[in-house]
This record gives sequence, structure tokens and C-alpha cells, in this order.
Amino acid sequence: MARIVGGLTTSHVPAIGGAIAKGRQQEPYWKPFFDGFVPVRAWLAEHKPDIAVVFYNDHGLNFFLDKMPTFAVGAAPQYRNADEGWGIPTLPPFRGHPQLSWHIINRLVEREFDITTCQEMLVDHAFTLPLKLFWPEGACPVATVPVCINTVQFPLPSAKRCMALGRAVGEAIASWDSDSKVVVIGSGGLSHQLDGERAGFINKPFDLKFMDSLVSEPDWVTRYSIHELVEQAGTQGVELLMWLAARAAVPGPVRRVHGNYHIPISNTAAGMLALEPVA
Amino acid sequence: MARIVGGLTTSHVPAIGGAIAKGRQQEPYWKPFFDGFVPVRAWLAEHKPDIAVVFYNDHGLNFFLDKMPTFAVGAAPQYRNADEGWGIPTLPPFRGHPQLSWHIINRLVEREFDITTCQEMLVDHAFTLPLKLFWPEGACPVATVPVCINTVQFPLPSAKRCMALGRAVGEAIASWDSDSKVVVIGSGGLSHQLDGERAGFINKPFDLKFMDSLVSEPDWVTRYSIHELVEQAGTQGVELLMWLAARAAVPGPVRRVHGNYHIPISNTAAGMLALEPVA
Amino acid sequence: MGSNGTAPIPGTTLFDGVQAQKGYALNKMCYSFNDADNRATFRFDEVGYMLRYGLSPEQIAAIRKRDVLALLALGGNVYYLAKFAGILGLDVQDLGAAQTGMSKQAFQDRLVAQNLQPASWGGHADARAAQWQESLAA
Amino acid sequence: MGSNGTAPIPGTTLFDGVQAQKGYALNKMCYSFNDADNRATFRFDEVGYMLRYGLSPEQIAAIRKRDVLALLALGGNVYYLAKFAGILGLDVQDLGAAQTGMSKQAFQDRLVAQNLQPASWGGHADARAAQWQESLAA
Ligand SMILES: [Fe+3]
Ligand SMILES: [Fe+3]
Repeated sequence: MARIVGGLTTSHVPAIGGAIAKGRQQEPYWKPFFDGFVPVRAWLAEHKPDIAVVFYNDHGLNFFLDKMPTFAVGAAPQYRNADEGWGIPTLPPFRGHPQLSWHIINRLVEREFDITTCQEMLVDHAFTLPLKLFWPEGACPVATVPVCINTVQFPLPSAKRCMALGRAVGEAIASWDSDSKVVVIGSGGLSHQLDGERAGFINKPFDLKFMDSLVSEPDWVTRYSIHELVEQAGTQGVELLMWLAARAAVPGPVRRVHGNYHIPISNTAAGMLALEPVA
Repeated sequence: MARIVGGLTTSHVPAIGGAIAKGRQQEPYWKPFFDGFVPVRAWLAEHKPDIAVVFYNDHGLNFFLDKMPTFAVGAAPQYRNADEGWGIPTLPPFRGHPQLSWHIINRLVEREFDITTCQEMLVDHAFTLPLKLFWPEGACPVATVPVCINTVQFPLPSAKRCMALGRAVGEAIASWDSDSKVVVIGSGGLSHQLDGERAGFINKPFDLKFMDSLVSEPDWVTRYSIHELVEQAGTQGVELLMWLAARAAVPGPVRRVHGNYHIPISNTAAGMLALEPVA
Repeated sequence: MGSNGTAPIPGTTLFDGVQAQKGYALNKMCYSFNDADNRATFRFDEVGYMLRYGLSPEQIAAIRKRDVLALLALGGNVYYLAKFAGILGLDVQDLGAAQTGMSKQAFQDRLVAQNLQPASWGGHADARAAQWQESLAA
Repeated sequence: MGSNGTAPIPGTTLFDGVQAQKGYALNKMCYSFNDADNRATFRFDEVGYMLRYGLSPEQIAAIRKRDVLALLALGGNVYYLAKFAGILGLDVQDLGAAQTGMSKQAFQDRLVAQNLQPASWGGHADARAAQWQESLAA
């Protein structure tokens, strides 16, 4: 059976793409952010996962309001990145893993998740940037399975539902007849708000408590409604749902391998966590 | 609160569209089918619903395999019919009811249905023909809310899940602050199979038992897996899921107002039922 | 074995992930036939159109031969293939006859004969599916 | 009242069904800006492009004025509006400054100052959201 080696979560601010393209990682503004990834790369070099299952939210590249899924799972042989309209560089396509995709899809529908299945799918910065942050050198070495959660249009799925999705994805991976090693990624957050008079809102105590809870008490955040999460974390901070799903996919208790938290990157409190199952 | 006046279920063979366009309703081949609708029209004239919520399955008009939702709910001001490729006449657009659509969408996500929301949506013969059969004269007098269930690509949602969806839609309608009268429509089946060496398969005893069960024991069919339903009802007979969802949307016990069953129309056992809540 | 570990249904291919992967290009082409201009373009140059959609040589051959069973085996989905059949002016009974190796009249007669089935349900283990197989074998 | 009967969050419009209905044409136009050709066409004739997408007069006026708060009120979704901002060469801090009525520098300084928040969580009824409102009012 396949093995989940751990869960990685990170913010995905589009400006990161520009900073990478321009080689600004060591400039004072960016250094505290990029340096956070160094220990995780060492961990990845040691565990060498074959596949990454990525929980992320599309920002209006692949999905529009004519067909807006709550949960969408990719089942394509490859995923193309494309122009998002504001000129961050487009990355080469990412390898898919249709066999694992379909295994997950079959298990999720069996477990009464009403997913949308995508045999062709453009992936935006929320999918591509974490992969580039964790594997900065050359082509991405892992095959990928994208799992997209709607944060564009209300009603959003509750934290409880996203946690159940993550758990079901984790159980699907663990039941997959393969000796592959899988890493689960959650891309989004932490607290930020781009829109309205409240733009610039950041909630440091909430973010730190949330990061801590993923290790100590993973369902802590499910006590909040989506409305309360927006209040605490901002309209885009609700992307923390991706972290929650990724954490829930990792079975049992976890140990924190590494973490980072830095204010601000762009308008965002940028967080990062690497978790591994307690053996 | 809105009131569900009843549930109507019918087959939706594309050839019906041609027969209507050519005025063949009284020809010997078609008469036993079309005559079944006469008593239902009298029932509709008496109850005068304002809105129809239509459970149907798209046959490759609005949805392709790049984004194939398990459950999709329309939220458009109007729904256009369009060319499906084999030349049945295209009908004028159908009026939507965005307010009821969004009420249903909000309640369904709250109840952990992971629906796809469609603010623009083409509707195929499975949506249009039942409306034309129940309201043959002039423009369709009811506003509509389409609810699409995937029967194109496996895995399909189980009968149990479709029944739960129907029930949740019914409860959403019943909780909607409006004095509207709503009729629920289920479009599909009954037993038939278009593809493979088994093409032409029809299972009369199963169909009749299923029709009966919707009155006497609505969850009877949930004992069968999707695989078993295909075995009993054929690859396209699995469209009976629409009947099940529509039945489940009608609250409490029901009374059979009228029914019809005729073999064959095209390759299909054509069934029709009109149910109303026992007051 | 079906994709969920259940026994196969004779004469039936479920359109699951395995088939969906095989047939993506073929089905995408057939989906394009919702558009009349695309149908005309296909009619004008079938092979050129198929190559633009990236069909496999086997799929191209099966389209050229109008071989429905082969198209299903190669990942075609009946809902999209129906749009191809529409271009050819074939209805579902033509398709049924072609797939079962019967004349159209014989296929239609068999459909009408289905009405002679008993109306009573035989219980949980209904025999209808098995009877059908026997009638085909006979 | 929000769409689910909860108290509104000051300075925040949730993109729910009500907003989604108002903003469909506007958002569809902004979604089209994923394509460079469409961005060029828009730049060449803004009003013509907006009329083709069926924007309301209010939406057209708000686009002409680059009035982000008005666009949000008229149903614009921040994810799609960001593509419009991209055409104008504005980043999210420009947008933040415009929406809060601050200079870009002041907006950036305030972001940096967020780091001074306490690290400890105040419990279920965390006061951060309320504090933020007070700091804005001050
Ligand atoms: Fe984001
Ligand atoms: Fe059908």
C-alpha cells in the first residue's frame, strides 16, 4: 500500500513567482520567507516522495462561475499552467498521475463526496508555487494530483467538510495498492484580505494558534463557521481550509518537522509547516 | 413557506422531441406514450405550480469530461437549449429562478453536498422534453431550477446519495420563505441500454417494481449498488436515479395520481408517474 | 473485474476511469459535434479532423469503419458517440442493430417483444438479467 | 445581515449568490482577461468591450473610474477583478491603498506593523477582529 510521508503547507502569494523568476530570494524583503523552505528541502531529499497530492484553490484560471465546483479532483496526464492576467511567468506543465487520481475519485464518490472530475485542468499559482518552493531546482520531480476547493464563491464548504475531505483523500491514498511514497500539500493563507475597506487585515495570534492546532488538536478550527473564519482570517485567509485538508490527509498524530511564519509578504501573513506522521 | 405540490417523473427519449415537432402524438406508435400525460395535465391545471425543480442528467451538451460534476445546480436567470448534434429541434430558453436556486445551493452546501454551481448552463433534451410533455401548449408557464446528476462517467453517485440529495432539495424548498407552489420533476429511464452487445435490454418486472416502490417503499432501490442497477436496468436505465431524487424531494408519504408504462419508445421502456403528498 | 471489483455485466462496458483515459481525445472530438460547423468540417475531411483531436490510429480506423463496438472498446462514451452517429443519420435502433449483429427490423421486433415479460418482480435476485443472457446465447 | 443570517463583517462584502448575480457579466469580462489578446482588445476600446459583455452602466462607470470599492459593491469578485488590476499594472498593495484611502507607503507600513501583534491567542472570542475595527476608526 502507498505511504503518506508527510504534509507540507504554505502560502502561495503570486508575487512569489515574480521573486523566484527574478532571483530575489536573498533580498531582505524575501529572505525571511524563502529561508523557511531550506530545512524542508532537506527533509524532502531524505524522504523522496514520488507523488504530491495538492489541495489548492483556483483563482479564476480553470474555473469560472458558469461551473463552479465545491471540490474538483484532477485526473489528467499533465496539468498546464497558463497566463493568469497579471504577468507572472508561466511554468512548464506538471506531470499528473491518472492512476492515483482515479483511485482517489472512486473512493471519494463511494464515501459520498460529490466531486467534479477534471480530465483536463489548468493550474494556477496556488498549485504551481508550492511545488516550485519545495523543489526549486529544475523540473518538478514528483507526479501530482490536484484537489481544488472553492474559496471564490459562497457558500464555501465548511471547515468540518474540508477536514472530512482531507481525511478521505488520505484514506484513499493509504488504500492504494502501490509502493509509492506520497506527500500531501496544502496551499493557501494564512490571514489576509485583499478586498474592501478591511484590506490589509492580518491576525497573527489566530494564525499562530491555527498552525499550532494542526499538530496538537487538528479539529480545533472546525469550531468556526466559514463566516467566523473570514472574520478571524480575512476573506482570503479562508484559504487555510487547504491546510486543514492537507493535515487531515496525514494519518494519526503528527510531529512538526519545521515551520515558518512571516509578516508581511505582499498583503499576507505567510506561513509554512512541514508535518510528518509520528511513526 | 413554499409548498411542494407533487412529483412528476418521466422518460426523456430524444425521439419524443421529433414526434412533438412533427405532430405525431396520435400515431399508433406514439399514442400509448403521449396519452399517458393527459391526466397529469389536468392535475397540473388544478394545482398550477409556479416553479419546477428538475432533476435530470446531461447527455454531453453542457458538461464534458474536463469538468464533470457529480451534482450540478443551475443558478441562471434563463437556460438555453442548444444543438445536441442529431438535429432534434431546439426549444426557446426556459426561465430560471435564481432566488430559489441560491436558496437551494446555500442549504445543500450547508448539508455537506459538494455541488457545482452553474450561473450559465445549456440544458439538453432531458431537461426540456419533460417540460414540453407536461406543458405542451405555448411557452413553459413555470420558472425552473435544473439539478443535474452525473450518469455519464463512473463513479456515479449511489442511489442512497441521490435519495439524500433529493430529500435535502425538498427540505430546502420547504424552508424557502415564499408562497410559491413548486413541482419536482425527475427525468430519465426507465430500463434501457444503448451501448454494447447488450443494447436493447429492457427489464419490465424491475421497472414496475421500481415504480411501485416509489409510492410504497421509496428507499427500496437504495439496496442496489450502481453496478447492480446497471445490471437490472441497463447502462442508461440507471437514469432512474432522477426519479428517486424527485420522489425523495416530495415530503412524507405520497399518493399515485397517475402512471403510465409503455414498451418500447425508441430503445426504452417509457415510464411516467405523478405523485402528490398525502395531505 | 469492473473497476470496483464487481463481476462484469456481459455485453456491457462501464465508462469508468480506465475507459475515460483511453477515450478522452475521441470523446472530445465527438463533443465538438454539438456544433454544426464542426460537423461540416469533419464531414469535409474526416481524417484531418481526427488528427487535430489527437485520436489514436485504432480510433481513427474504428471511426472510418463506423464500428461502434470497437469505438466503445477504445474508450468511446455512448453519449458522445451518439453525436457521431447523428452525423451519419443513424438513430439508436440502427446502433442497436449494428452492435447486436441483427437487422434493424429484428432489433425493433425484439424491443416490442420485451412487452411480453412478466409484470411481477421475482424478488431480490431477479432473474431477468440472466434470462436476457440466455436468450442472447440461444 | 449576510446571506446566512450572520452579522456583517465591517469593510467586507462576501461574494455570495446575491453578489454573484449582480456581477456575472462584470466577472465574466474580467475572467476573459486571462487571455492576452482580450486584454489588448479591452485596452484598445474599453467601452466597446464592456458593452459586448453586457456590463451595466454603473459597472461601466466604475471600471472607467478604476473604483475598486464600487466594483465590489456592483458584484465584482476580487479574484476576477485582480485580472483587471493586472491590466492597469496595479499590485495588491496598490489596490489595498486605493480601497482604504491610504497612500501605498502607509498601507505597506501598516502591513509591516501587523508583526507587532501579540503571538498568543486570546481564546474563543479573540479580540483581534474588533481591535482592527477600532484601529481603523481611530
Ligand atoms: Fe490565494
Ligand atoms: Fe437519457
